[in-house]
Amino acid sequence: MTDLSPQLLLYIGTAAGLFAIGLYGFIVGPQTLRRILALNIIGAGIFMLMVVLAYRGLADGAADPVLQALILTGLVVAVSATAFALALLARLKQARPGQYRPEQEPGP
Amino acid sequence: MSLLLFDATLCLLLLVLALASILSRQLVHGVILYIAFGLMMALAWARLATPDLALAEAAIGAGLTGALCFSALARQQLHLPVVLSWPQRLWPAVFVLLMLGGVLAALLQLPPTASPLVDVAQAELINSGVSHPVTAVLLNFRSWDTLLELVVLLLALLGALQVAPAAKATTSWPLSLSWSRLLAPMVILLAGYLLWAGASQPGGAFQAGALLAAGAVVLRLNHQLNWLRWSNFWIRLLIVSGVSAFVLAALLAMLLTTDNTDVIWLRWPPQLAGGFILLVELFATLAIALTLTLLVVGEPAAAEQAQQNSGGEAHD
Amino acid sequence: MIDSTGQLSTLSMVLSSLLLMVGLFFFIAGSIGMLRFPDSFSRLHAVTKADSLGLGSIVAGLMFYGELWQNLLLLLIWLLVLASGSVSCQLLARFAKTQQDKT
Amino acid sequence: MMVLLLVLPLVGALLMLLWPKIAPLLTLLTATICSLAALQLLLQVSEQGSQQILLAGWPSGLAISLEANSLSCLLILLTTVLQLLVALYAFATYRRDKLGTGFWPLSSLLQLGLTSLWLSRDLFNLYVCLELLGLVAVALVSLSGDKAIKPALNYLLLSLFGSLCYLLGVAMLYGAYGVLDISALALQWQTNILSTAALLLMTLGLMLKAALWPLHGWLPAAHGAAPAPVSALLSALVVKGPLFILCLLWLQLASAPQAVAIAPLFTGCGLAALLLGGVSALRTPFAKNMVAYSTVAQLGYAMLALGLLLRFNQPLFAAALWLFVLAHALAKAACFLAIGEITATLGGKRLNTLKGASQTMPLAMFAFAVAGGSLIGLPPSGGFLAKWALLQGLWLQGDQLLWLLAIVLATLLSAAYVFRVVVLAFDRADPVAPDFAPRILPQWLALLPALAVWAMALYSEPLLRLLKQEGL
Repeated sequence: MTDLSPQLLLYIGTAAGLFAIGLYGFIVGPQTLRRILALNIIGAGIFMLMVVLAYRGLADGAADPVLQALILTGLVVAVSATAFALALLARLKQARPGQYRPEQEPGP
Repeated sequence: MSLLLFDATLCLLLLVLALASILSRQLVHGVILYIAFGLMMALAWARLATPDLALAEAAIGAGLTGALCFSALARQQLHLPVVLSWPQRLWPAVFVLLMLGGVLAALLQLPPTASPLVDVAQAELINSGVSHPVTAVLLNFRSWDTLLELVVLLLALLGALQVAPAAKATTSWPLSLSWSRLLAPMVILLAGYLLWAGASQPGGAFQAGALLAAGAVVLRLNHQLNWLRWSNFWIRLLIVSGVSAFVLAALLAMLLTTDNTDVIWLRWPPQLAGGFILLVELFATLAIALTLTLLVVGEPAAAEQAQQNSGGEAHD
Repeated sequence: MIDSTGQLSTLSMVLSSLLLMVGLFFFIAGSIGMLRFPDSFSRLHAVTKADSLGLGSIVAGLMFYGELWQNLLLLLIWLLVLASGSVSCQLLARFAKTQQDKT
Repeated sequence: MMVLLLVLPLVGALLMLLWPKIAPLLTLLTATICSLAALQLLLQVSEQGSQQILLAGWPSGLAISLEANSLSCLLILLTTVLQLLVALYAFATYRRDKLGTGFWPLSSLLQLGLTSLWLSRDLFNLYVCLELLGLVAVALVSLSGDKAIKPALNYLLLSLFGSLCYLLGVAMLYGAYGVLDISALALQWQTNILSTAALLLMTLGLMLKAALWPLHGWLPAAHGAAPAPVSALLSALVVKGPLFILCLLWLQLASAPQAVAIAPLFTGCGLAALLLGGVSALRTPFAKNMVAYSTVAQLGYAMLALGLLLRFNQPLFAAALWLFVLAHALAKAACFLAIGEITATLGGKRLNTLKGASQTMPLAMFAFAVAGGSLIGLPPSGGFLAKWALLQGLWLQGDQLLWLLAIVLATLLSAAYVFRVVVLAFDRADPVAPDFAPRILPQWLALLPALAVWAMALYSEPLLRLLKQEGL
């Protein structure tokens, strides 16, 4: 029911698969570091989808430059957010090594 | 069609690596599998013939993110792997499958034609000052996005420096010391080439910055660049120069367009566009390199300062 | 190597595919070595040696297809991988040694 | 004029990073100039109609388009005025509260993120603004040391996940229509599975970032742990950014059938936010958490107004929506500054440290009571204006008895948690002694926005006219 080439379909399927795996990891991941990795996997899945979108209908294989620029911007934004999250995690681990009852009452 | 087999194996490998990284028992295995996943992603970008992204993903995605994860892992106490009971995993799995179904149903409706913007961008490429379309879009057509993104990077550094604990002291071996010294000139040469090539071929500020950062991180882990810290005014000036060069260039461009056209923000004068973009990219590269380095290695602890002035002699 | 019609002569075709196969063999040997060997030192040894050699023969095999400066770039890549492989192998070995002394 | 509003906070923040000594004064200076510029822009736009500029002058599809209609200018004016007020409060108390020096550049960058968000009409540019806003908010929350690290990290992770969902929606829309500008997209919008799925994904991401009812888990801990001026900025402004984009999407992009289909979700979530948020505000023992829960509850009003607007397409609901946003921003800033000042002076985080506060700190308590009046919706306040527009709209729609009952119940709940504090404050049997002599200036600064909310009744006619025809 779709007229995309089988190769693009394969990559679209992988992108959706990566999004799903990242989503599962983000929801379930027990350790915070694993949830940060899951976020990166979701990002990778979305960027792969955008690359595949950049490819449709171009015979000479030159991808859509606008999309490549968007992906580059998204990549740098994702890396800076991950770096900040890991810095926060490092501070959290250093601040309280063991488990501690959060002083505020947790949300409903 | 012969490449379909290669694509299939690559995609399968990506999915398996991602799944293994999420489901692995030990956290260490998760991180290592994630770094392998990052490298495979770089290969996937290369396979999809987007060299800009392959460079950026390899340097930033796999390299620096991997280094960050390992430094975070080093602080993590290796406690028992938490085992989740079956119902705890069932509901998220059902939700994820629903989302996946919805997204796939939507994606299959994508039209095969490319977006009209491609021809518009191609048409405007002549007076954009650079011949490589991606750099033209990044630094001319949608330069406001790039400026905000540089601010996001600066912001991540501000947040990380304000929060991060003191960096752990790293031991440096004479071999790694000499290797980092050998690597440094090559990295600088490559980064310069990448920056210069950005105007005509794949390359540009982000990839060059990431490469420089990788070299600086290796040097820093061997106690080499201890002057590279946020409290040093010149380093702060260089980091801030990435964004401020962009803004100053834009303001200068506004002054220069005093002829007939009305004054528009971020419009480079057509004939000088190439020069402006190169200037902005130069400062952006330096700023990105320093920012990423400080993000990965953080501030050198005071103890390291004493050891630094006695030269990085070997620790037995 | 490349004759006028851009087609590889049969001899170079055979040679390059042979080299590629040898490279592949070394990679597989390295990975099997890493999985099977008992302690970390021998695993390190297997991985570094086999992979560097494998990459070398693959680079040699690919040289039939590229022009001169592409081949030089390939050679540079191989040298870099050799150097970084051995340095990281030595670092890992040192680390494994200190771990061993500690326990 | 638009460019000045964008460039000034950015240049100010960069200068502050280089010379931290001048940061407080520079923040005050840039906030004042920006407020005047925003006022001038608002007057200009209300006369000549909305201004639109295409950045870097490229053809419409390629370039990012910034548009300043009267609503955006009003929100920018609100942002700059609140930024000025909070900067003054921080200037008066940063030595006592040992506020991190990072506060000043971060608050200017927050103003940059918000201004660029209100102006931008380009989907991917909105994504970068959202990310900028999320990172600034988390950096500001983590200013108050170790106790704020865990909520800040949780907030950051959920915020990142929200913007990734939003990005996936944008990618799908670009794939389908090949254009990123909202107005151009609205022209060629078809209702099929792809556009609906993209809209739902973006709504999920934006509801997560705007802490709308089912996905609000991170807000109470984050806003409770942040320092007082930061939580005032966060609750009043940052939470409204994603809500603005949500309205942009559903009012300009979505087609009629899609809008009517989603309306019950928004109205349901709005009501649930009002009721459950109110109940949580009643239960929590911590002062700042109570005010944060009231944010979640008050956002329910905005979502209720959006849902009704999508369903009945009555301009009064649009006016009610944006009046709620304005009134809540001012009232919440006053509440957080007042509560922050009281808890800092009386030295306690729990609500029972407020015992006898009306005696020890009368001015701050007066500010909280006045702002609480607007939260409840007592007649002459801004909150009342919004609720009145909502009720009037409902009345015009005919037999909507169920909604009137629900709104009355929600008003009672908000009255309950405001009076919970007021009752404690007037319990003068054994008042909690302040740790040090309460200072007058911060209390006056907390009172200013509360008085502004009540003054909204004076200029309500032009405000209603402006917001009614706006309808985005």
